[in-house]
Amino acid sequence: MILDTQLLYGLVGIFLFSLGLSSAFASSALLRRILAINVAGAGLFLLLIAVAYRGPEINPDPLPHALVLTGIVVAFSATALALALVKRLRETDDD
Amino acid sequence: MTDSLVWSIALPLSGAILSVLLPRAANGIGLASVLGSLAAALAVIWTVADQGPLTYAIGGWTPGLGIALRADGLSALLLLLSALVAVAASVYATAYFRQAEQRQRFWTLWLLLLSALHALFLAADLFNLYVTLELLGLSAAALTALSGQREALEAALRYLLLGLLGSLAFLAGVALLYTGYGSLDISTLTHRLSPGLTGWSAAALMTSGLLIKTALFPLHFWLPPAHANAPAPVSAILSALVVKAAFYLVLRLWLEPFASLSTPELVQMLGVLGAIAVIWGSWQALQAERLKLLAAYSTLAQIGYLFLFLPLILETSDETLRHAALGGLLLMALTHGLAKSALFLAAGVVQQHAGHDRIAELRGTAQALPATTFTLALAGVALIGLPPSGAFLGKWQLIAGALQAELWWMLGVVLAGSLLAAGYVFRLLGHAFGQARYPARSLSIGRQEIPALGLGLAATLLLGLFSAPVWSLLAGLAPAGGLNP
Amino acid sequence: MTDVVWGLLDLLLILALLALAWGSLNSRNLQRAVIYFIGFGLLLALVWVRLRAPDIALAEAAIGAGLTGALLLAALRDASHSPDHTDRPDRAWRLNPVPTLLSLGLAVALGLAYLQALEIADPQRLAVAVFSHLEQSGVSNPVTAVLLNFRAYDTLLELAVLLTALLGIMALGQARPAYAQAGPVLAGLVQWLTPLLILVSAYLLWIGAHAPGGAFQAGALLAGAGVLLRLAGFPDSHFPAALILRGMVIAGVSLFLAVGLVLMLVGRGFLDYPPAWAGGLILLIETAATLGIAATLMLAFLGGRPAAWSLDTSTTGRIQAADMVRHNTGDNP
Amino acid sequence: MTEILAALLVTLGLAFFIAGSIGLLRLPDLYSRLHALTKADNVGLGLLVMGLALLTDDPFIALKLVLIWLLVMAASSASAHLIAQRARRRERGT
Amino acid sequence: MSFDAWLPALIVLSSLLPGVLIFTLREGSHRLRTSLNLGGALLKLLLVGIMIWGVFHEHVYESRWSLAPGLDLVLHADALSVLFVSLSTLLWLVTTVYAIGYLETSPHRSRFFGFFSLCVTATVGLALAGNLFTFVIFYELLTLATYPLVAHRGTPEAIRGARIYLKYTLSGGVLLLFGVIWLQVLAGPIAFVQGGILSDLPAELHPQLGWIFLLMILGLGVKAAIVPLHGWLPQAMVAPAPVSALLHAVAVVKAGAFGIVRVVYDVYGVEFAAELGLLTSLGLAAAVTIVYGSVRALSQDNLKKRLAYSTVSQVSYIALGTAILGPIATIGGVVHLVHQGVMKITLFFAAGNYAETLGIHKVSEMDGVGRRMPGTTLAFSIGALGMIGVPPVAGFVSKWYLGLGAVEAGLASWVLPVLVASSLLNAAYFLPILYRAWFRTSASDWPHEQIPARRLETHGSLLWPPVMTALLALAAGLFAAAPYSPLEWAELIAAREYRQ
Repeated sequence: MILDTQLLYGLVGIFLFSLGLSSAFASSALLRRILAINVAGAGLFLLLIAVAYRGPEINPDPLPHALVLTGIVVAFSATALALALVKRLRETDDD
Repeated sequence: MTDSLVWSIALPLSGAILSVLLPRAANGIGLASVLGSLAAALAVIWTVADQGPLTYAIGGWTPGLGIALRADGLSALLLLLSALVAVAASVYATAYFRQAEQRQRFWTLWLLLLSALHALFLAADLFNLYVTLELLGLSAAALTALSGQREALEAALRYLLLGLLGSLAFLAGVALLYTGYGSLDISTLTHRLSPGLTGWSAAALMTSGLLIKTALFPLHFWLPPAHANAPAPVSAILSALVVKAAFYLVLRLWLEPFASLSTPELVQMLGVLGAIAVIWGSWQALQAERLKLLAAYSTLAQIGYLFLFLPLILETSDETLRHAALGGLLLMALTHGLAKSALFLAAGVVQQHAGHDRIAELRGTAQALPATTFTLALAGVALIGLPPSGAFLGKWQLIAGALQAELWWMLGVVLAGSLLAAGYVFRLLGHAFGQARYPARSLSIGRQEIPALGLGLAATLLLGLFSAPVWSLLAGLAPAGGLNP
Repeated sequence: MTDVVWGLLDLLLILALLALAWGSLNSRNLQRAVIYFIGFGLLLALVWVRLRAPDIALAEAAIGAGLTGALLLAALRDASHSPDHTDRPDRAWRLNPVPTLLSLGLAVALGLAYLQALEIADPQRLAVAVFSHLEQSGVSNPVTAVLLNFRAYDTLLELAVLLTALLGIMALGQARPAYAQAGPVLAGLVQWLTPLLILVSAYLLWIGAHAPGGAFQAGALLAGAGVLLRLAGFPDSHFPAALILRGMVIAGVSLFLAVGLVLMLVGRGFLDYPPAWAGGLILLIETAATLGIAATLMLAFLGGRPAAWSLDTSTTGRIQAADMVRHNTGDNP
Repeated sequence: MTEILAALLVTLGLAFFIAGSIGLLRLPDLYSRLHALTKADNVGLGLLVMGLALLTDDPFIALKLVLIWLLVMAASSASAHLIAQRARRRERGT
Repeated sequence: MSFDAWLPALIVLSSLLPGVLIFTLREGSHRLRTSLNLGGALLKLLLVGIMIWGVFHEHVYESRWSLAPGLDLVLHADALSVLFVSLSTLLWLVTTVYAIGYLETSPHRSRFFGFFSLCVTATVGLALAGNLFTFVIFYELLTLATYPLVAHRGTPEAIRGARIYLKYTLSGGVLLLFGVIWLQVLAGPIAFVQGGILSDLPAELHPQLGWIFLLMILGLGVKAAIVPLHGWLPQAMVAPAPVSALLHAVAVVKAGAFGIVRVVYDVYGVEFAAELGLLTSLGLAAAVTIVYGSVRALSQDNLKKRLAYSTVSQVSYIALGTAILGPIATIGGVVHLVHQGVMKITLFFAAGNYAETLGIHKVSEMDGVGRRMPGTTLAFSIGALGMIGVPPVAGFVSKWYLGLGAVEAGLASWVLPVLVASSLLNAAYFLPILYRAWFRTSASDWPHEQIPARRLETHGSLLWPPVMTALLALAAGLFAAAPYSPLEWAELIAAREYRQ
């Protein structure tokens, strides 16, 4: 059951990652691409947290948790910068 | 002396922090921290030459639980390259950015980028590498957008998003490796990794992520607009150092953790991609109408050369050949780093002086800017790979290795690549040498022209004539077949 | 019995997660896509709770769903202002099955690799090492121990990443004052909420040493308070003076680095806390980091330089004047 | 005894939630939807919180639960007000 | 490190350092530039004098500097290198004097003289190269240093000429490079040793050695202007006269010819090369070039172009002498390296004088120029007669030895006709010039007279260099048997080559 949970969520994570990655390559709209990258990142985080999970009784492996926390902050930073660039680009279009 | 590993990262980072706090003193803070990190890099290489590879366990925790910094000949040389180019580009930047606000923005981001580079070269932990890659990618994209022009913003955004995709692929590989092998430490993984689906998928993900970042054909399309539209000192750093950092990681990963996974077909494929990059990049550079675009396309070609070396290094059992080729590869990388930064810095001077960088309209440059024209020529010599540049020695090893390994197609690539490079370099010089009817007065902008000239001279003379230590630094690095028993 | 309940819960969570992800990637309407994405983030926080990662759940809710969502919504609002950038349906994606197939292929390949990785793995991985060194780390929350002690260097660089993003955003230009003054209802809510958020964030910071929480969650919450203030239209003239603002932005990374370097200079090694001091130092660093993260996240939300940041005082005056104009014409009921 | 009461309260709360959600899907216009959602959810959450508070021995946790309820009520009523205001303004065509 | 280990390096540095310094000078610092130029040239002459003496007494001069594992930069003095070094040093001095006069008023003199010094540095380094690796480095450096000289005027024609020059020489350089690396992969570092070092290689490598020889000769043949690789040479005459003089007489074409001599004698060994059957084709290519160049020269009205085609023809005498097995032909080929240099530089100086003084660029404008410029024309005549092979000028000596060598090697049947035909053609394109210059009456005024007739027909620094080199050409023929004469050195080289 532990393995199943790990497996299940891990596979979902991988699926989300693949989905996000391919639609990031496929879509042309900038905002959508940013969304897709975030979904892909979330998929990876899910994979890591699933790997860390060791059942309802045992404490999970804290290392991936720390990695994901770092990852979330990094992903936010990148998204914020990307969105600011998009915004600026629109402003130059308007001007 | 192992503290110098930390200092080479901490100094630029402190510089960045301080220049946020004290924006008016950014010039001084920036220069001081860049010089400090050069001193630290020199100390690192000195110690590595003296004592062999260095490891520094941060926080005193054993690598695996904690994070280690590591320097061997390979990373120490690239660290030194980066510190050297940094000093030149920094001195240049003090004169290039005339507006205080703009200068301050440059400094903070640039010092952050430099810390990322140094952290990347010294990293020994895969997740730590992911963080440095992101730091590098974000700061590079932000610097690309610095001019605020539409093209620059567009290029920066594309650069950022592709970089993110690359980092994500890298992180996916890291996650798989941690799942399967329970460690993030590179040398631990080198011992544990064995051929299998996990290893192969991780290697494929991480390598393709890095290939995007290093702009190997066909993942190169983001590079020319980014490098051609950034401010000159930024282009210099991006072309000379940032793409090289990603390549360094490819090399590091395949020399160490993935060594046991490499197959001749795979390595040959990378070599073939490199070959296409050489031809394609050089051809595009030959067609380029703008000087900075020429320089950017030439970077694509030069990255291709680095990948051409991989079959010689990763798929040979001959230790001498491997060592010679590794030295050649590094010499090519170092030469290109110095030469390309010199080229971009010189291009910046030309652009500021002429108001544009259209190659066909550069007549009279040699009269107005003799030192800069000379820099362009020196950089060109190094890009073609003519003696006495370091790239000549590198190319020599490449050809010799290809002959020894009987990879005949590689000879054709080097031949064509060299001639095309000569074509684009001398097309540029031909226009620059053209006599203007009313030449502008010869002028010199010391703080901009001298750093560029220094880099050009270092690429051609220093690396050409005093590069023997490169090979001794690389001795014993990653013996054939990886570290696996 | 419990297994079945858990299984059902898992299934429900996963289906909802996938549906929201699919929606946010494929919805014709960009606005809808963003809403789906925010929902996706919130659901993900539940998944983290399910997988016993409460630290991540807090961070995800605050940063992943909250702040990222706010940013995306703001971007949407800007997009709807310029007529040619309204939501364009992505026809290429709908008509083209290649990406779908590619993503399926990638997923299958990676899934198989993941199966193999689980098979060959030692399920303990580094957990044992973390738990066996937990006592020397100075804190009892293992995630905090990893973040601020064992892998403190990563966290230091992560703070640098955050700083880089902020500086990059600020380098792009002036922040444009964009939010109208709020009506009494919203203003009232925000006024009540802000002190509460500050309190909760302090609590999260303090509790992080031995329970879920810590600098990132606390900082994000604090930043959330700031974002709310901005959304409610409080003008940025409320920012502190430039030097203080700058000091706040760099607080976390600079204190962190300084502690590391001082330890090295006294002969211990970079970021090598003396075990007796570790708890105190970590709290110190986290406090500074909370402040820094809050300031950074909040400023990042502006999408440009606030007037208070600017070196040049003459432009400051002009921007503030523009602020005033905007407020006076603001559509207050 | 308390457990049964708690279960009852929670179930009732969930029922309100479901009713609110159905209302959100089925009601004809924005205002009635808002009405259904906020009213139902606030009562539903209140019942839920009451049920959960009964289950805990620690009064501090019970207090926290009530605090959450109050917060959600404040936030949802404020947002409902904002949404409605916005919609009205749009109708007026300003 | 002893002086002996430094001397070759010093000889190279004696033009490199002044060159680098000159780059940094302002246009106006005429005197400093001149003293750097002449000082460097004189110092180099002195050092070469010491070296000549030493090599004659079997001193070993070798500077070595490791660049990479297996790749050493080696500067080494042997009889052949000394011959070439002395030629370039002497002619550099003369050309410098000439160039100072010639470029008196033109812009960018610092740039010009800087590259000029680099060009000589490369040539000297080439001459002293102790192994193929070093040779290749200086060979490419020479290309780089001459490009700005050819492009110097910055006119569209100059840029175009320079571009064509580069296309040829860089392609040739790459071929040479490939050949050298291939050889080094087979046989390790290739030091120049008289008699060659490849004869020990196992027989199964011999076919590869043939291909390598082809690559290297193609690479060298570009600079040596062997047909059909000669196309750049007539284009490169757009360069200023001193550059043309240097290009044609010492630096570029000679580098190619010298390289061929090195490869045949000191890498393969002439006997081993003959054994592999490589010499016949080289000889035939040389013969074709000799005749072809002369025929093309006939129809050129532009004086410098006619001289350029003459160079195409004359330089291949060296290759021809190398391709004939036997010491006498060797002497003929090697000595022609010097003789052709001295004679051709005289001709280009004179051509430069005509252009600079009177604006004469074409043969058809030369009527009666002998009376207006007697000194220059006399020098020109000596050079031209030498080229034809009229005794006692130096050219006669070379041709004589070549002919004798061919007879000795049993190749008289085709070499002698080539020599005779070439000499007749030489006469056919040089004698009409002499006739016009001396015996036709001058036109009323010159195309573009820039320097009025005074006591001397032109500036002293323009007049004395051709006169000097003409006298040298005469002396080399008259005193061919004297000690230290070029012929004597050539005999020494041949003796050492065939010692085994």
